[in-house]
Amino acid sequence: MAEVTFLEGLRQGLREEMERDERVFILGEDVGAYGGAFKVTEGFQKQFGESRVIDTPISEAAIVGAAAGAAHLGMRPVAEMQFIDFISCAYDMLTNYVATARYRAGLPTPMVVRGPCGGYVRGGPFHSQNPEAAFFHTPGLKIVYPATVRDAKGLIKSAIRDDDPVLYLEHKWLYRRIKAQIPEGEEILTPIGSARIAREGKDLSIVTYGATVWKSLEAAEVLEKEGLSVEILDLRTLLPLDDEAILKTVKKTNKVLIVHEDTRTGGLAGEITARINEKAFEWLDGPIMRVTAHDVPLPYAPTLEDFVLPQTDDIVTAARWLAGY
Amino acid sequence: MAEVTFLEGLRQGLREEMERDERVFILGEDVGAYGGAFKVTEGFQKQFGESRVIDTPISEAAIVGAAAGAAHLGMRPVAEMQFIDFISCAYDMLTNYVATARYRAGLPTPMVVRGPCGGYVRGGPFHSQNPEAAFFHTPGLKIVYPATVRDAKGLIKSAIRDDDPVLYLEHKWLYRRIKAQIPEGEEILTPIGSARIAREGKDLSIVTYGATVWKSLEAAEVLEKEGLSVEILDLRTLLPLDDEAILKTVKKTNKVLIVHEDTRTGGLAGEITARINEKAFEWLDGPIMRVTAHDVPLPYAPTLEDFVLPQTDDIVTAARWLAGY
Amino acid sequence: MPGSTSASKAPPIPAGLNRDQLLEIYRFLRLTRTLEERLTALYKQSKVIGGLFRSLGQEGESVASAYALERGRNRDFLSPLIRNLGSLLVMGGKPLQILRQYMAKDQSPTRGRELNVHFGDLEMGFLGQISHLGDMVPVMAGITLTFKMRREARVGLVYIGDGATSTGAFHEGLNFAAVQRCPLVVIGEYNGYAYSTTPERQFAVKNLADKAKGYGIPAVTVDGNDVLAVYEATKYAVDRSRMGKGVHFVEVKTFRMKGHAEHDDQHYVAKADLERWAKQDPIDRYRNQLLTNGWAEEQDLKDIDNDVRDEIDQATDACVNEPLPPPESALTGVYADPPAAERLWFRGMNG
Amino acid sequence: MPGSTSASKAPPIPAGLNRDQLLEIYRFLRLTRTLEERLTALYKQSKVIGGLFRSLGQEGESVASAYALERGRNRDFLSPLIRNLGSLLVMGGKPLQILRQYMAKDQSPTRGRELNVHFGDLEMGFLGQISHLGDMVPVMAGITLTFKMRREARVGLVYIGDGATSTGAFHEGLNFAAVQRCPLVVIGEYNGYAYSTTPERQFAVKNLADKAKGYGIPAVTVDGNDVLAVYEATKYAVDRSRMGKGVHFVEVKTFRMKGHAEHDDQHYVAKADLERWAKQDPIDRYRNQLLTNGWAEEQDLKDIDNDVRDEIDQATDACVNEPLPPPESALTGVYADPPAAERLWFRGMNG
Ligand SMILES: Cc1ncc(C[n+]2csc(CCOP(=O)(O)OP(=O)(O)O)c2C)c(N)n1
Ligand SMILES: Cc1ncc(C[n+]2csc(CCOP(=O)(O)OP(=O)(O)O)c2C)c(N)n1
Ligand SMILES: [Mg+2]
Ligand SMILES: [Mg+2]
Repeated sequence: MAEVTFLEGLRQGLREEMERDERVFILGEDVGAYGGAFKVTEGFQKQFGESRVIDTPISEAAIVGAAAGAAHLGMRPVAEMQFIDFISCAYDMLTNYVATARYRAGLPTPMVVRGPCGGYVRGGPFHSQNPEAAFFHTPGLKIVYPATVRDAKGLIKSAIRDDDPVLYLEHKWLYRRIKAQIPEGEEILTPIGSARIAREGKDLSIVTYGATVWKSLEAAEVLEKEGLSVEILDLRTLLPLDDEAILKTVKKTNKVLIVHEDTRTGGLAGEITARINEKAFEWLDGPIMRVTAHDVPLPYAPTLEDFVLPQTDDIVTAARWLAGY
Repeated sequence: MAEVTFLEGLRQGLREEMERDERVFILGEDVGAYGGAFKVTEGFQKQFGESRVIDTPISEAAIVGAAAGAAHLGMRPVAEMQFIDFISCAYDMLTNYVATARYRAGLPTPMVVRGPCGGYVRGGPFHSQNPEAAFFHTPGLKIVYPATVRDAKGLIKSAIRDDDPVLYLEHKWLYRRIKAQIPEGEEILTPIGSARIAREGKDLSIVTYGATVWKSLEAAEVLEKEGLSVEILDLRTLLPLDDEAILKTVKKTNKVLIVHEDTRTGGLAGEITARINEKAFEWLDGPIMRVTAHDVPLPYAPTLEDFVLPQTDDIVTAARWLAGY
Repeated sequence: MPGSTSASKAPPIPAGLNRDQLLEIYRFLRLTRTLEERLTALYKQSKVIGGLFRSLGQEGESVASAYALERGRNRDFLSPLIRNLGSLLVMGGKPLQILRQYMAKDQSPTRGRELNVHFGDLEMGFLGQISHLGDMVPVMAGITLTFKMRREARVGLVYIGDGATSTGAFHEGLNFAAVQRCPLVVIGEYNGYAYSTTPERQFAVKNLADKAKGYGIPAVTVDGNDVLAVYEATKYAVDRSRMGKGVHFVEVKTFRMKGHAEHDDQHYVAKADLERWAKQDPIDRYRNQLLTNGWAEEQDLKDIDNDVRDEIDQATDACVNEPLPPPESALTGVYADPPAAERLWFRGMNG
Repeated sequence: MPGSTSASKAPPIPAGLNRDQLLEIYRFLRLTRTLEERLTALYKQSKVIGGLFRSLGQEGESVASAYALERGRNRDFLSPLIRNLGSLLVMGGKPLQILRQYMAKDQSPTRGRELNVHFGDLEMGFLGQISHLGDMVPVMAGITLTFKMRREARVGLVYIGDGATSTGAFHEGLNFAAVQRCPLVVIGEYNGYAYSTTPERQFAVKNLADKAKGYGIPAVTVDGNDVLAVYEATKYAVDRSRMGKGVHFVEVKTFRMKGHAEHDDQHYVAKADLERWAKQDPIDRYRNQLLTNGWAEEQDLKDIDNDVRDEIDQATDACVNEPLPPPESALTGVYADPPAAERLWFRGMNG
């Protein structure tokens, strides 16, 4: 059983679904001949042909809109945004057309929009974004955000099989940094809408997703040595949120730290805080606290990016404070 | 001192700023010859000429982008979205170009984007939207949302004078429904970033903005008769939030109901809850609760719209429950 | 009988149409106008919820362009705009559906969720627009790309207003379809206005057809109030696209005879223009054409007019008193799974 | 001295240029290439943070088009793309600024916040792009609309890649500028690729100039590797726009001689194309032109080459060891007021 990277897990999932179901096709900028800016679809055009791996013009709105049209007719398009930052050019198409299609007109729109997101890579303000908050506010859309190799594979497969539009966010910092063994033959289908306990603990819960799952795990190691037992919940699906899993860990540890890479104001931590507050107010032994990026566009210089984004030390500091509350 | 409508207050503010400062100009679809879909700029082209009241093509991205270019050179553009729902077509331009301009390149971008928003008017899914949550997550942008005639005037004037880009949201349900007297000669400049106590109370606080300020006031009347004294905070500015005013009312009544017309998941109530929770946890005598729209696209039929949107009765019900907590 | 005898004396019918088809087209034209007149009456009685958008003067191009498609289950496909009520009827949309949509009835195709012609039927081959102009062009690019991928000999048709050609979505969608050589026909509706905005303030070209040059697709401009001319031009484009020759642009020159919507008194439109174009009414012109060429008798058309009125009377009676959707139905169908959105905590608590 | 004598025997210099200007142009060409070569060296030493984008083969069109503008404080204005380093230098950008940008130094124009050529100077008249392609076209429409509103005889110039013409922003911005008759010149860079995508997969027209027809603006196509031809075509367009005649489109046919960025080995590019275009190198061609026409002496050019090398050596030495920005500086300048963003609670708590 070979070790594969996060990126390879995603690639395997895509390939398996394309082999399984001929309705699945890929469209995006440079996904064909070049195999995608990060090589996620390398070799796909050779294997599946030009009509199933389509190099498009630089037209994010058209890519998403065309995917929607195909999906209405029963196809299963997977649209790549070269960097997820450019999804902002398809914001109208995704939120107004795609997400509402089933509700307003009973139109099935099974499609996936995926792309590399996230910082810690010196990408500057337009190659590092985390767009989840902008789409989290969109009934009709689902959002998944894998943190592990297994979920990278399992969630792309489930997203493609889902009957509704799914935004699949892949953190480029994880692409080649995270490796794991995944069984060859196994059909991995991570259920959409269910979180995962990334680490068991009893004193304090960290609710997080994406790259900060790994930073939280590092922090937990440090805190363990200090005798603090931290539980880590990896949300995996952001929309719909797994309220049950969130409330379960809250009721277990009674203290919650929400960690995300996205900026604080308007980030997902707000909604999660509100839900815990509404449904488990009596269970809280301390305020629900947030460790997030600072409220600025993400700068490019390493010193600045490192300051703006949440780091392992920040999680350690915040957890210590909350534990002592 | 004559009674004027919310819309007339806005119009007065716009006209006064254009008369005061020749750098101010208006651009948008049908704002000139027609005076705007809701007649906000009626008569402006006659008074100020075609070069200061510009009818544009149907190109929201170009309208916002062109406004930004003009603002860089010291102009004070006011861009109208015919309905705020169409701002989604300028999402990239506003969030990536306009909002980051000062931070990334020191570019001053003093401009206003304004337009009619909100429901309760049988407008259906694409003529009723509340876009604040989508832009609330954008450092560099400011968002104001007046509820009174006085603030309709005072906030448009302050927005035009602000040195940064401001999104000015005007609820079309208030346009002609709300009337008040505003002194002729007075220079009204509502400060951006400061909330307003819409009603004094001691038992429970309602934090809200826009049309639901009025529904909350109705609810407070009902509750008053039951001996429940409700304080209502009208946020007026959504970005940046007036944390001080929010914490003040929380510490006064120790119970908070957040009311907004926008859908629940990802709506502003989440962020407000998180801030109160972080900064006034010990002051809470009950969970922070939310009264919001249901998580669906806004349907068109009166029976459906009325069900989806928060109504005065809902606020009464929720307040009673929280008071009894 | 008179019909046939006169037909025998008559000049040949153009565009490969036969007499029954000519009458069918007339029926759709009349149906469109009569239905809109009925809607106007209902609007005045405030039975219509929200705005009312008329296609007066544009029924010809709508009906004729749609009529050039192959209709029926899983055949050709189109996406109509607010002023393409006629196209929608041609594709199989029913007056009863339209009336229910405008009155937001529970029985309406969207169960009261969306307005007017914003509904579709994937099998019958029409897709409701959303309000955001231009967005249907990329979507129809995807529909027709699918036809091509599946090697189905089907064609898609999408309408775009003179004003909406200024949107980024129109550009991206049309360019995408042109590069992919999708079987897509685009009908550009030059009707003189975008709300109150004239073409001179909308673009710097004279004809919408000029814009096609930037996409490497053929284009033609026709008199949009000449029913048979529009049919012929569209039929040519449709056949060509069906043969795998890619996108084709058809510009129809017409005029919006009413305001943007009923609330708009169009004070900004010159009386003279309205009068000039009134003489060019597409239905009157078509009617005369049928009679003077002897392709139809006065009586044939009268009969159709009466049929249509009856149909719309019946449709109106059938639905005008129908109930609106039940409130709770608002929560269903956001996703396939979960089947319903959460009912919020403050509802149904006995306050 | 030899310079002048040879110049006297020489054929007249075209496009109203004089000998000093020819040499100044040469200097900018050399400066661009030498600076990029230096950046490549620094990139290999991983002193450059993030990617490196080369304009090899496109220095000619960049420098020549920018050179057609009136330069100096509050004169003409341009917005360069990633491959318009040369244009930026012509407008007064300094190698020291570029080097600092690429190395994210505290002293860089954006204080380490933005990458490479993503910076501007409103007074000198250049505006940094953002990554989102096409977005600078609407912004430059607004810049030039302002010139027009203020009756200033100033012109704006914006670049657009062959690939970026597919964006909605390009369409909306260009159409807006065309309708408003803004004094804007658009340089369309046909360099054969958009990352790995060829023009055939990007649009269905042969030339970018064909796209101008859809906007009602004049367009011309020139050999992008012929420095004087690009200068002449752009100068004509700039003069015309300055006279109030509106938008003008200039297409330059050129070739991207390196990958999309340094990481890209451009395996998808045919060797033959690279070899053919290598022979068309704009700097070599211009150099020969100067010498064979006797507009310059070998020695003049050698002197410039050496000057340039010295300038870049000095600039490199001056900044290569400069510090990166202090971390806390990340919080300032999101708004004019408040002056700084909140430092979050978990920072500087003694953990
Ligand atoms: C993206 C977008 N911006 C603005 C509007 C508001 N709007 C609705 S119809 C209309 C005018 C449309 O004109 P045109 O495309 O010529 O169609 P016509 O009404 O003439 O049939 C406008 C501006 C919209 N629906 N979508
Ligand atoms: C809206 C948007 N989509 C995608 C990208 C990613 N991207 C960066 S450069 C590039 C290719 C640009 O090609 P072209 O416009 O021809 O410019 P060139 O690189 O050839 O100079 C792409 C797709 C982007 N920057 N912006
Ligand atoms: Mg029109
Ligand atoms: Mg290119």
